[in-house]
Amino acid sequence: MEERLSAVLSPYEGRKDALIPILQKVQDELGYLPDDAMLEIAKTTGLPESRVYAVASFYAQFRFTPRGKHTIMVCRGTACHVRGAERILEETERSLGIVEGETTEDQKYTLETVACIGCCALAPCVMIDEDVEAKLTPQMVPEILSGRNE
Amino acid sequence: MMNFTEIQEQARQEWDSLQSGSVPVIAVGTATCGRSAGALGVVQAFEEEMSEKGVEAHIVEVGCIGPCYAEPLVNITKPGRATVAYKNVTKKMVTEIVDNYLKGDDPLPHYTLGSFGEGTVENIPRILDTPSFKPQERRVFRNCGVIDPTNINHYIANEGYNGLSKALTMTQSEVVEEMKKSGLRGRGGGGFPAGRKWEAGLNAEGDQKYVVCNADEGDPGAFMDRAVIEGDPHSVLEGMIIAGYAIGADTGYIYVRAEYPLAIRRLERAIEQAHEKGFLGNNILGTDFSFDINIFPGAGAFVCGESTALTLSIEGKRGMPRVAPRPRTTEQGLYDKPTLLNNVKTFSSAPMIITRGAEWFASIGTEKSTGTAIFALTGKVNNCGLIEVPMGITLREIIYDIGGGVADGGRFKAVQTGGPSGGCLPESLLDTPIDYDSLDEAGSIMGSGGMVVMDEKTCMVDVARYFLDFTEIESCGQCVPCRLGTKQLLDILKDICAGKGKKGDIDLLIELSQSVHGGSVCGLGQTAANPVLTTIRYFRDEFEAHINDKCCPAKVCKPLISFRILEDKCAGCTLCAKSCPVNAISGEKKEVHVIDQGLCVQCGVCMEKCPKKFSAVECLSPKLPVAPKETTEVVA
Amino acid sequence: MAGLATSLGSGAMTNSIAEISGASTIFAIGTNTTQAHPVLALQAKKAAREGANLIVANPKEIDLCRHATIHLQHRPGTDVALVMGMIKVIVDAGLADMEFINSRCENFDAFVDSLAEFDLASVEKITGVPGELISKAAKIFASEGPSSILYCMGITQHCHGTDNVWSLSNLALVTGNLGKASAGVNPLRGQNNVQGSCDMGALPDVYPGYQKVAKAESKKKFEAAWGVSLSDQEGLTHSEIFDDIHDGKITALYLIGENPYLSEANANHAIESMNRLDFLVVQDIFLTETAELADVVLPAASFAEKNGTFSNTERRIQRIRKAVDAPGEAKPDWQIVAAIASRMGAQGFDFEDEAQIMNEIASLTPSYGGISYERLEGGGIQWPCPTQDHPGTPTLHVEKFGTPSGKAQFMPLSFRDSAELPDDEYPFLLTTDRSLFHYHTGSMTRRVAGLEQLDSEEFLKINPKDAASLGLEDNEVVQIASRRGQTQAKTKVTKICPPGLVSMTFHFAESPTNVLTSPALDPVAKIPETKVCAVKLEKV
Amino acid sequence: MSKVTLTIDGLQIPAKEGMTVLEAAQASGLYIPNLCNHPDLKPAGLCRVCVVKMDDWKIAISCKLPVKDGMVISTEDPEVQQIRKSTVELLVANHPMTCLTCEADGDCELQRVAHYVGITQENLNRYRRSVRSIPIDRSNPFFDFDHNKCILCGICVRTCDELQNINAIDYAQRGVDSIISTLANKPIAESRCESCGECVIRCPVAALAPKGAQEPMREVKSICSYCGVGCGVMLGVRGQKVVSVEGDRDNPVNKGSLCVKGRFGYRFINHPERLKTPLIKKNGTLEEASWDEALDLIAEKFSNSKGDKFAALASARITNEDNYLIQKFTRAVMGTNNIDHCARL
Repeated sequence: MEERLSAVLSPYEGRKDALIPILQKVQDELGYLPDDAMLEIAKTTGLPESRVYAVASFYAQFRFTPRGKHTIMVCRGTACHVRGAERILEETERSLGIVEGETTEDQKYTLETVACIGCCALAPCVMIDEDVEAKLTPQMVPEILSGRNE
Repeated sequence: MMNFTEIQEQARQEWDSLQSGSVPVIAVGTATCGRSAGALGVVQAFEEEMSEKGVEAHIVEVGCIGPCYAEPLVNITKPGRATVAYKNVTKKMVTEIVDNYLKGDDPLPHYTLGSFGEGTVENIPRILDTPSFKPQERRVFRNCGVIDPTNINHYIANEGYNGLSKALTMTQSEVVEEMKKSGLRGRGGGGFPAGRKWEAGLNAEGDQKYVVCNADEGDPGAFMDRAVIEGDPHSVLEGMIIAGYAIGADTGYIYVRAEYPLAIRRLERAIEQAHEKGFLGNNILGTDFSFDINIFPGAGAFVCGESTALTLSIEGKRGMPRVAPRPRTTEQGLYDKPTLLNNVKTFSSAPMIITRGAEWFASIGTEKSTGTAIFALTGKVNNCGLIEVPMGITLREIIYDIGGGVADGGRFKAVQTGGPSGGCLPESLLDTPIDYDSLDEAGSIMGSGGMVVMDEKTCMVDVARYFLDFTEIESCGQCVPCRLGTKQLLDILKDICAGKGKKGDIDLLIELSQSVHGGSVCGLGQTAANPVLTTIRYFRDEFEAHINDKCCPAKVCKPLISFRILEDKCAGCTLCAKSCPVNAISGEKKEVHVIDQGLCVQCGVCMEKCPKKFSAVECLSPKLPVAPKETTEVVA
Repeated sequence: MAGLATSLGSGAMTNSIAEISGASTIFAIGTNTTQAHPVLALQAKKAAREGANLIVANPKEIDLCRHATIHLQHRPGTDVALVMGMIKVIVDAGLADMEFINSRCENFDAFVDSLAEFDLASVEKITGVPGELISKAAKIFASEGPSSILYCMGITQHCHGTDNVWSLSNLALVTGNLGKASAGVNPLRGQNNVQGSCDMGALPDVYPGYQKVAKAESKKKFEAAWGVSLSDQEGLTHSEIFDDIHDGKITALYLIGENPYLSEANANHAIESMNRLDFLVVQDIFLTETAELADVVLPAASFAEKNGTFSNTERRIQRIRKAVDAPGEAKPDWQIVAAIASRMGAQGFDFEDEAQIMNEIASLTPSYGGISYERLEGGGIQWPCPTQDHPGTPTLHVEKFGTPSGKAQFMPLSFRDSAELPDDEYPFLLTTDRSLFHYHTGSMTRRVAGLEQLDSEEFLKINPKDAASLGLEDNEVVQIASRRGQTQAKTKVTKICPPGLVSMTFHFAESPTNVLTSPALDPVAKIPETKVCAVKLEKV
Repeated sequence: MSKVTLTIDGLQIPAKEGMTVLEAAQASGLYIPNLCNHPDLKPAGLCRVCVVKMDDWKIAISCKLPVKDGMVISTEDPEVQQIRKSTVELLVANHPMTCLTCEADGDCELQRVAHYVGITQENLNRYRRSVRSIPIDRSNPFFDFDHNKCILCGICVRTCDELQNINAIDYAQRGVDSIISTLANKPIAESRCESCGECVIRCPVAALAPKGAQEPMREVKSICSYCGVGCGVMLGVRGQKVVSVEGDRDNPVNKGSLCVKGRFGYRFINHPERLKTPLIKKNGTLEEASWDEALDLIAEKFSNSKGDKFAALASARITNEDNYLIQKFTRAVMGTNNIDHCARL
């Protein structure tokens, strides 16, 4: 991890202003933000370590635990809400046996919600990794999950 | 390097040869919404079909033209004919279209949305004559769905960078003056006159100034900015460059949501191309004006839509809005330097204002709200999608003409505008004209353009709870009224939805809403209670039903509803029992089934599964009594 | 002390603590300020935060570097080269304050001649600091004043500590940074009343107020005041005393509030010496390691149990007040001394209270002439305060220097190596520092459970590269040996120390660092070189 | 700075330009309730409790509102009252009701504003109460951090930043989950915290509270006995025991600031191992003796060692008066200048 990290961090010596792009790049590289990585970011940028965490924990994009192989993001946008997103979320939670914010024990799925993925016309929808599953009903949930059950 | 006239000439040639060449042009909308609907598969299908069948045509990926309900959308232009727009295209349809229209001459009218452009096609109506498009006026969306957003020449050929070229021949004050005269108001939602902001940016003192584009589109239910960036990224860049020239800035930032990867890629590409052509970088178009643009992917915080939070975020800090009294962003913004911050659509409007003049821009719309408004029309409406309409059009026209009315034959109940900061307006206000001031008066706001239609199956208490859930999560938490006020409002609304509402809750909601409005630091907090206040104002009876009668009239709030199988209608088909996720339904085949109210989680699957011909499951509110022994607490 | 006294006429901090935050440039050299003087460090950090240049010169990447504009990470013991190199840059660039030099200083020409050897290339070679960084720091110091110099034991505890100090007074003089607010040369005193002890003449060569014992005039004055005849022979310094004890020349030692068992450089020598004494009296508040060697131990009152005054690092005389009774039969130190004197039949020790003693001090010490307990009721007074109506002196040397001629002396210098440098046998350079949580030999702080919890044992700080080369991990016990002794401590692998440099505190009796340190003395100040010695390390 | 006059609730009060309305009010002895303000720190304007109405139309936060000549301020305008009341009620509804066992009881700013605003049980009962249940961070030996009592005023964060420049803590998370945190919310003892306690003394509630603190019966003004900076301290005394140390805000050196040793390193004073009687070495061991015995022995031995056979090492730890007498004794009684002290170490 150390090498991958220092490769990402090397252009950012003393760059206090670049904290958010740094966090994004480190998360891209490592999948999440381990404590040690945040410490290293603090050292590189010259920011206090508390500040690195303060900023990282403010933004929804950053995670502090490893994610599952697939990330399922249930959209909770308004259009999705009025078209039954809550039931999609419940059904997904039931199918996976976890609640929002958790990762399945086999590290296969992480379940999250997202403010809006901007596919309001196709509501309700769920984003699995990079793909959008549109116009869902609760019954379709097990099916879209099993599609990724490899 | 070529001068602008030469650049334009080259671009026109490329565009014209595409438009009036001998080969058909197939334009597929591959913006995010199109992709979600399968547009990339459609592109692939065309490629495969055509190579297999030896058909020649240009495939162009374009942005979103708006009617998301019709995605994937494919526009085919055969030489000398009008463009035919195909809706909801599937792979199977691709085969038919290739066979019948590209190889043959049957445009398959039943697959089409309509036609546009010069000429006509038999049996296909012109799109702009359809009720859904007639009231629309495409200005900000002028290029979306028409040009290839990854090709700068397409943009240039369609008046692109004309505004910049013209602006550079004007003085800075002349540019600002033109913007002021246009009457353009900030399209981010607040509606502050853009020209006045530019003027303040010009007048602010400082060697270093910035231009920042707010593309942190965070309202749930809004995706107009994404569509503009994905479909016409250069219009945003051009607007920013003009703004940079007008106020004397040399650096711009686009703060764009990281959840919009395609938009970011389009911007990156566009910036690169603008550099190549000399629209960005040093000595733009041979003048001594230099300007560059950086992309800043936002990391996911709704509050960063607030200008001071956004600039702090670019600086690598927590996006916590600065506390008033504070200097204006135009005086002290990014890195405490004078900063002009506008929304995507505001910047995108600037080039046309400069090119065509302020009078042209102000020729539509109302006196105080000129130009067009863009909405993401979604929810329980037939024609979901992005629309661009002249200011002053009524809500009714939008929902019933453009939107095609309430979906699934439902009854209109409310329309929500302005996202979490806005409000829900009832049927009685449907004739309210769309402009900043009228919406404000009605208790909602223009916002950045989300418009969500709700029908009688939408519970207004639940809607208020939904929005508070959103603002509570998105509150930055620095000030007490917003941090704890939104939570308290949410807790009360959750209780009401759960049947635990108390007498006096409505008064407390109103009282707290006023305090959160008056006491919060920033706009997010100050408007956070709008959805509560408007729902109480227009739908107070629903609140009272929840609190006093433990009844959810829309039958949405689970703790207040029960499902029951009607003995006289149940045929014992067992479908419901099989699909019940918690095995709460019992009954033998061909016998009446029964729902165990103690086990039921009110998911409603049984009702959906029950064949229409039986319609044996009904939903009731208030709840049926549960046998005391088997009581289970259900938490919404 | 002795260094600044020669060049400027006073060995104390020239300016005040409150002035630090007003400086435009702060040059902190040989001071780990945030650890050793945390509250004073607040001023430096505040200044840096508000835009002042903070130039930190330290072989280690100390905490203060986080706030610094420039960190000059020079090799230990190369301060003279670094500072003289900076001065040469300033003079060569025409940034010297010639008006100040001409009107207020002497010996500039000879001094300039001595700069010849300090060209940037040589200085870079000696110090290991890139020449351009030195040049940048020098130019900032000279052109963005007022510039204030802060230093501490990292400057003085060298065999050429006086040269180090002189290099700093040269730097301040050449840039005209003396005699004005927020400038100056400011030695930070390590202990609460070092300044006062010196002021009071607890030194072998001077009476209170730095009146030379060798001077007939002062001898006469004190003989008259005390009614006895006095010696005009200068006494022995701290280290010399231990040498004379070792040699049997001194047979009785009266040792008050000190723990040389742990604090003395080359501690084994001190311990051996004390064992040779005929009679050792130790007066302290705890039974320290040293007290255990004593023939008689006398119980003293702590600061909370007596009245009196302390003089802080900025020459401010402040009142301490009795809060509680001393435990058992413990007494304030002055009462014990007075009791011994009386028991020996001496006159002039029958004081009723501390205020009376202060009156005698004031009558004999010109710089304390205007001090009385009444006047100290407010916020304390900074000496010189010669008369009852004098307000005290926040900034020294405003009009003239305290030297005989009234002018400051430029001190020509040449670079000398430390007495003991690493070699093949002892390949690492050991330097000593302090922990924020402990004080000196820990006789007080190690008895505070909370401080002990925060910092309970010695760690040898070592660079990751060095640790790797020795196969050492973090938190492993290592044997540290010098030519004089050996001890053990756990490792703390950290980039704070550059490769080749290791560092320890001396707070912990379990790991007595000072058995390792070098007794090489500065010839003028007689301060041992605890900041540089050669050690070898071995994994245990 | 020029003088201005403003009106607060009908009272004309003088102020200096550059002051905030809150400062001006406080300088005139007027109380405007506030929680996140601290005179040593820049105003944050986050608690919103110091809300006022300016010139009859504008709601403003008095801690950030600069005074202007002729300004008219109301603290009792109905809108102001409502915002203030809701805000305080919200804080109380989210705060543990353990006042009597709380460290801050009687000296709690939240109690003070609640009392001023007039919170009634009846009003409070309308709210959904919700108190956090985060384990108390007891890792620091000198103070505890109870996030459940924290009102997120940020005074600790600003103290650690603006005054100490240490930044051991900061805001983390957001919204209702906001919490004052170290990196990854690790125990504070594992952070960069230097235990200076400056945040602890400024905490308006008892989210940060000294461990085992005892209210002193009386305070004695003195000077810290550690390093040479010479910080002014107030020694808190009960009976014959020092039970607390606080920075002396009137002292020109430290203006109230202290470091970890100065604030918390006082327990050696009443330590059981303190020497209580003279000890004389008999047969190789130190035994308790009377002062007479010890003084006689010393007088005898010292009388035989006069001149350069004698040396005294005074101390940089003791007072000027102590040092003066020791050098006087050495020179005048013992007849030698062999006197030095540990200045060089």
